[in-house]
Amino acid sequence: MVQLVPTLLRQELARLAEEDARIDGRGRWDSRGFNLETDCLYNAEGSAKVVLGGTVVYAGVKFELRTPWPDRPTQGSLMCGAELRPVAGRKYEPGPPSPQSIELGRVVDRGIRESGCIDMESLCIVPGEKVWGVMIDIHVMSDQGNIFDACGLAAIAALRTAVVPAERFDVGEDHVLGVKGTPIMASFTRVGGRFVYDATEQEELGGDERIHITLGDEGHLHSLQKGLKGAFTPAEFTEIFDVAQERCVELRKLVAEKEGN
Amino acid sequence: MVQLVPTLLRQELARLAEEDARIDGRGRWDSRGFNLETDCLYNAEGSAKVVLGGTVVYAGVKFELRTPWPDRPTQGSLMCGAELRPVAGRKYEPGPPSPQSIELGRVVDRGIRESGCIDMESLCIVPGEKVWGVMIDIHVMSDQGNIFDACGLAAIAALRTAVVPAERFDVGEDHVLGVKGTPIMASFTRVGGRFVYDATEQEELGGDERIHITLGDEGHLHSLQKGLKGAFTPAEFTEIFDVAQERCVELRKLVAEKEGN
Amino acid sequence: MVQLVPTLLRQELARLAEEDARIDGRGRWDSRGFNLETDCLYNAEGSAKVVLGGTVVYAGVKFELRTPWPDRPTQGSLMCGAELRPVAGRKYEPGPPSPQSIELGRVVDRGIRESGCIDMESLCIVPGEKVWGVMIDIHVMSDQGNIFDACGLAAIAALRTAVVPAERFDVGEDHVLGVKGTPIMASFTRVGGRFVYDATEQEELGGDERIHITLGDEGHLHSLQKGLKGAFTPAEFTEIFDVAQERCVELRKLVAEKEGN
Amino acid sequence: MMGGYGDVQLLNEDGSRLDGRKVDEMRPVSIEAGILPAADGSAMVTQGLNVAVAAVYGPMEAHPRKIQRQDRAVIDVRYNMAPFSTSDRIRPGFNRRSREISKVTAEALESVVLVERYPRSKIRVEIEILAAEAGTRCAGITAAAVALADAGIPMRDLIVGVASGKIEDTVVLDLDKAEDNYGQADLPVGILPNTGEIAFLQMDGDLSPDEYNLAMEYNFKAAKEIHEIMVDALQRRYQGGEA
Amino acid sequence: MMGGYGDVQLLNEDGSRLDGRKVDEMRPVSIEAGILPAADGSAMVTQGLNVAVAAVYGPMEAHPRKIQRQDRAVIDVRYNMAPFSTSDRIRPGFNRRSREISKVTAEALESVVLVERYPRSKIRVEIEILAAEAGTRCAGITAAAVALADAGIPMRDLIVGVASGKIEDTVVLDLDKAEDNYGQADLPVGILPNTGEIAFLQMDGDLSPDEYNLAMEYNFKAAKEIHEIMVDALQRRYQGGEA
Amino acid sequence: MMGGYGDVQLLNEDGSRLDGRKVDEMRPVSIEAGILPAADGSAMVTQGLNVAVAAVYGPMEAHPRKIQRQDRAVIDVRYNMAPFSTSDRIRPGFNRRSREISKVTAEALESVVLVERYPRSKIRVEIEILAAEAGTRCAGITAAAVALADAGIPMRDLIVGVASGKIEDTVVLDLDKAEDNYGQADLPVGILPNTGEIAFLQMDGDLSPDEYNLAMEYNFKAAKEIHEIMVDALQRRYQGGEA
Repeated sequence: MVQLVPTLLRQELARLAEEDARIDGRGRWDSRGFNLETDCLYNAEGSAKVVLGGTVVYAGVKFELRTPWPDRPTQGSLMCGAELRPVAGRKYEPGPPSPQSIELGRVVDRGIRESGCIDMESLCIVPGEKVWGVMIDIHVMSDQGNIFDACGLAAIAALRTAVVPAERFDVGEDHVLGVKGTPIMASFTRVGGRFVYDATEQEELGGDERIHITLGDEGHLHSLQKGLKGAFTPAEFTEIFDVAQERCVELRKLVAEKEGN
Repeated sequence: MVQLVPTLLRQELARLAEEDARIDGRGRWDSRGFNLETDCLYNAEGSAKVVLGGTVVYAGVKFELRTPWPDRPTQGSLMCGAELRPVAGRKYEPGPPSPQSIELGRVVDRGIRESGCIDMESLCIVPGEKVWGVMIDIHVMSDQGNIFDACGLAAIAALRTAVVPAERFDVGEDHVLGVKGTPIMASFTRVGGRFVYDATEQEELGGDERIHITLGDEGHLHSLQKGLKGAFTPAEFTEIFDVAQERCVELRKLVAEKEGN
Repeated sequence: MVQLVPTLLRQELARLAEEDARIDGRGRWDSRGFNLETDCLYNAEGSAKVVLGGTVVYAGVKFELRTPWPDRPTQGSLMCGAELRPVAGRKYEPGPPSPQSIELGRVVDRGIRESGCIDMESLCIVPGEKVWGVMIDIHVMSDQGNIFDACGLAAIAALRTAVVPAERFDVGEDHVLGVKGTPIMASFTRVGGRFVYDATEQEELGGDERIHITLGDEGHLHSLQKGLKGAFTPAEFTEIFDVAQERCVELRKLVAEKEGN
Repeated sequence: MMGGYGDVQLLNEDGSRLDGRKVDEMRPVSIEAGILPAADGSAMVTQGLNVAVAAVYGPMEAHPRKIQRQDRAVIDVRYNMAPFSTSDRIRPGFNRRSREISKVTAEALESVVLVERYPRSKIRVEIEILAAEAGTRCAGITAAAVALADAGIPMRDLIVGVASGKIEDTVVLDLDKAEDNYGQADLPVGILPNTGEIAFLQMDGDLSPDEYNLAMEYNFKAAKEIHEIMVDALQRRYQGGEA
Repeated sequence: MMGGYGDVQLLNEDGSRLDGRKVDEMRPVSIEAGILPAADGSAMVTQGLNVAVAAVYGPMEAHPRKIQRQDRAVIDVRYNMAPFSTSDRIRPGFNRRSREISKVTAEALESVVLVERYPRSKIRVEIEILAAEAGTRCAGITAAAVALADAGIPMRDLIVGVASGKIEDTVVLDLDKAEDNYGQADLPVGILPNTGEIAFLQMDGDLSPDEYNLAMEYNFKAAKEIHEIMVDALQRRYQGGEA
Repeated sequence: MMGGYGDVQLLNEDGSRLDGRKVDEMRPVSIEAGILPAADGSAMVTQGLNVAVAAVYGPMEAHPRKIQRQDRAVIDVRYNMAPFSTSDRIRPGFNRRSREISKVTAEALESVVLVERYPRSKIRVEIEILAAEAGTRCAGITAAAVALADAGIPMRDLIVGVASGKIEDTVVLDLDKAEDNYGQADLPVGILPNTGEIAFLQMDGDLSPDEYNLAMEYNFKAAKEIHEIMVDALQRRYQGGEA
């Protein structure tokens, strides 16, 4: 289990960086292309599949009736979790949720929650008695790099196409879940000393820290997270922040297309 | 912890099989003799001890009051679990329930449950409010082979001798739990290439797959399970199925004797 | 992880014992001096910090409203737990509560509970509906020997200075928790063949069994516990019991001082 | 005389089933191999509304060492239902049912994989159920067999997961969700299509010996059909064709 | 002036106890050694309505290696109450009480077993309570000692589990269930019958120093009686006689 | 237009905050190094009503071996809130929040510690929150940095935990409990005071790009102040002076 340092890989990535090149020929701010499919899981009330290079993730939305918290009698709840199970890759092991999977789920959760795209009041059925709990479960099936952005996209796409199963629960007619925005995550990894967008598995293996930025419809920040060993300068952040703005606008359009509007 | 292949044992078992013999001198379809004792545990509402060669197991029945499931307001519940704790043998380790113990409990549970011998409606006290939950716990104390049949026998014998402790729970008078049948399990292990009934620990160690058959009073199948590495032919199944019918009739009589009827 | 026997340490401790001496120069029945501070944690309703040589522990008291047990409708409850987390020393490892931490918490709990210093009836707010649950949590921050006595002292001092937060829970006015006695623990460790009071980490490492004695205001025993490998004679117990009586009286005064009465 | 919850009708007057299938007709099956780039082998099986995905990793070093076998590979199977795979959400993590299925599925796969070729090693088989409508353990076994073949793991035969059961005292092939909920028996098996052996066997409910024989006959018939679809999926995969 | 729940009477007017025992009389004890064929040593202790079974395995290699001790064997004790051993069913698995009892029981047994003879090894002691009516930790210690002897593990003495307590301000030997529930104190100890030392000690409740001394006197008296029954059980076992 | 729960006023009419602080004023900070004798290094940070304690053990051998890195030390951080640290008691043990904070804190510390100097080893950092009133992860980072220095672990820079946020559409430094509960955004960062780099970054809520820049400006200003207090604490410690 001793991990050898991928010294040679790091050297090669540093060499490429000097030439402003990437190992798969992409430009520094290019993605591998997001392939988004929605409504693909029979028993989920909303679902999405994202393929991004060799990365494959699913997200499914389920609803449950709950009693609201006493201090928020008119608010429903939202919960987003990610599973990084052994199916996702050779390096993943069975066992209780790893710090990696907890971080993944919580970063996606914060981006969606903090954007305010779900009005918790709209999930109330009977104040103080009955509200909807909305649960987004993300399932990483194949990790070949940048699962954060794939999961973030799958989660919001599943949510935006979800139908509230009111009839099955005997509380009215089925209706579309109202989602007021489309928060999008953009992730940057330091590879060969400088940041790139949408790193592959190899770039992650030979790279350093990651920065995850979730932006709302107005370009405001809703979630930030730095992961892994490494430190960055404010100037570096400014640079990737501008790229994030562009990429998020594009992906927001992709989600809108799948909703058919 | 590396396990050496019991190659020599397998060779010896194969040789014996050619002569249609077994390592302890029994015939292919003979058991070691089931020793059944009931009403042997003070705090259990029904109890049984089975000794089968060097295998010793106990089963105890407990009752609890529960609220019925909303979709089955007039039905109680039955739960059967087995513990394969370190007391049972040198190879058993402490820790959360092993797959072996889960399989054991679930196979015994299905045989009893699916035979329909417990009428779940008879466990209702107040519809929608109060029903009995019946819990059979099986405790393997010494494993020297064929714990499945020992556990199956102990479980149904404990159940058939159980008294519902209604007085202690203030819901009427104590009464015998009505049990409408006596499902019996018969287990076969491939040893030396052919199946035998009631394998010893040595035969299990040098053998291959096991087939567990639970039969009801009418000779119907209520539970099947194949465990361990190996594959069998339909013809082989037919042969052991006929033996199972005979053995189950005998053991059903043994249980009836202990009930005193 | 193989532990070497501290043979040399044991030899040295045995030599010192022959001269009736201790490794840090103390007399056999002397403590290192208990330093007690109360009201030191902002969010705890009662709190204490004990420094004893290089041993540092905190205790905090919290209250919660609960439904009483059906068979004790007018009684609140008391719970005392100890955490021996990795912060406390190099030898402590992360993971579920160790047997050591469970024993520590339970021995402190029994001493307080069995002394009867908390009248459970006094914790009743509405019979059958609402009672106080009192929870003492002990946090060992630095273990350099005799954490039992440090924890016992911190727990009772935190309890005796606790204020019931009735206003925050909307059930009346804040008031001092009535505590009717001051149970004190005294622990003895066999070092170099004979028992000493308040052993250091080194003495524990090279010593044998421990005896924990908790005495109430009247000098009655409320809790005893022997831990670790070793056996003692009734005569040895008589000797340390007399010392325990003295030490407990002294520490009871120290607690009283911190209460300002 | 019905099992389950009583008066639920599961057969039409003409003897056909509620979804129009004949008693010995299985739900449509489609299979695709090689769908997960990170895995050494993978497959997706769609059977009616079920979606089962299997990924294979290995052979790799078995660790911790205490799980190693000196003379063969161990097969480590995890059967898992995704939280969104069922009508009511399932809490993530294993339960007793999934642990039992994982165990007997691993043992079935060990019966066909040439485990002797990889002493001291481990082959990981991950079965993920993305949509569950009765029959997922069988779809999972089929997916696992295709994924093992896709990973190039040598096997003495494929293994096909199929189930028959009993509804309204009638033996039928491949129970759907309603038939499973309100039916009288279920007999899921894993069949080796070339040798005709059985490497996986479970059953619960109530079957007379004759009903058992008929149910097993249906299973063998269906295994033959599914086997062809499995082989076809593997051929498309190796010819570089995509579904 | 009573402890526990108040006005429950535990002594008859003649000073005898509800079950007729005298204050210094213990419940009937019977012991059988060698009852579990799979174990290296075993014993069953019946004390009143309590049934405690102990199995011993080893000495064996201690693993994982981090539990090994260079100079001695470790004794790994699990005290466990079967789910059906009590009036209300207990959920299977360990709880804080059983973990604490397991720890101090292991330490008591380490005080009598010649652990120095087996460096780097482990001796497993499994204590299973099949019926519990107060006093199970003591019955378990007694059973463990007989099982260790049955396994041929060398010991410098046996160890006998006994308890005295206080009810209605009166010191009594060997509390039964009612006396334990409504009594004022319990003093379970593990006594080395030949050396007169104490290797196990717990106590809770309220005892004056004098009451403690009387309770301990009862304990030593009872330990002598139980010791004879232990020796008798081992003799029967080694003479091939069965109870 | 407010976030959180609506009509809670967090700014006074003169623009000051409820506790009288200016928008760019942090709560009083005091630091003491070397407070836990058992640890190789330790520190306590008091920031407003927060109390965070850090203990450092190591470098030591990393085990189990699978966590070892051939070329560097691993830093094993546990951020834990004591049960009595909050208004409502917290159940002991880790939760998802504390696991995430532990992970990103460890990664931040790995960015400053010269981990290459200790291949195959482990440095344990235990962060215990004894009193929590918003901002504990930052106080914990600051405490950890001082404790690492106190333990003599070589670092390329210290790291300072600071946070700014937004309340009533106003960017403010160092949110207290009420501001955190009813505010609109929080931006906790870990700043390297000498290089000006950022090794820890989280954020949630709503910040425009301009607000982000202002919040970060406040953070850098505060980091400078706290850095001086950290250095002072370490100097007092090494000069043998006690606070």
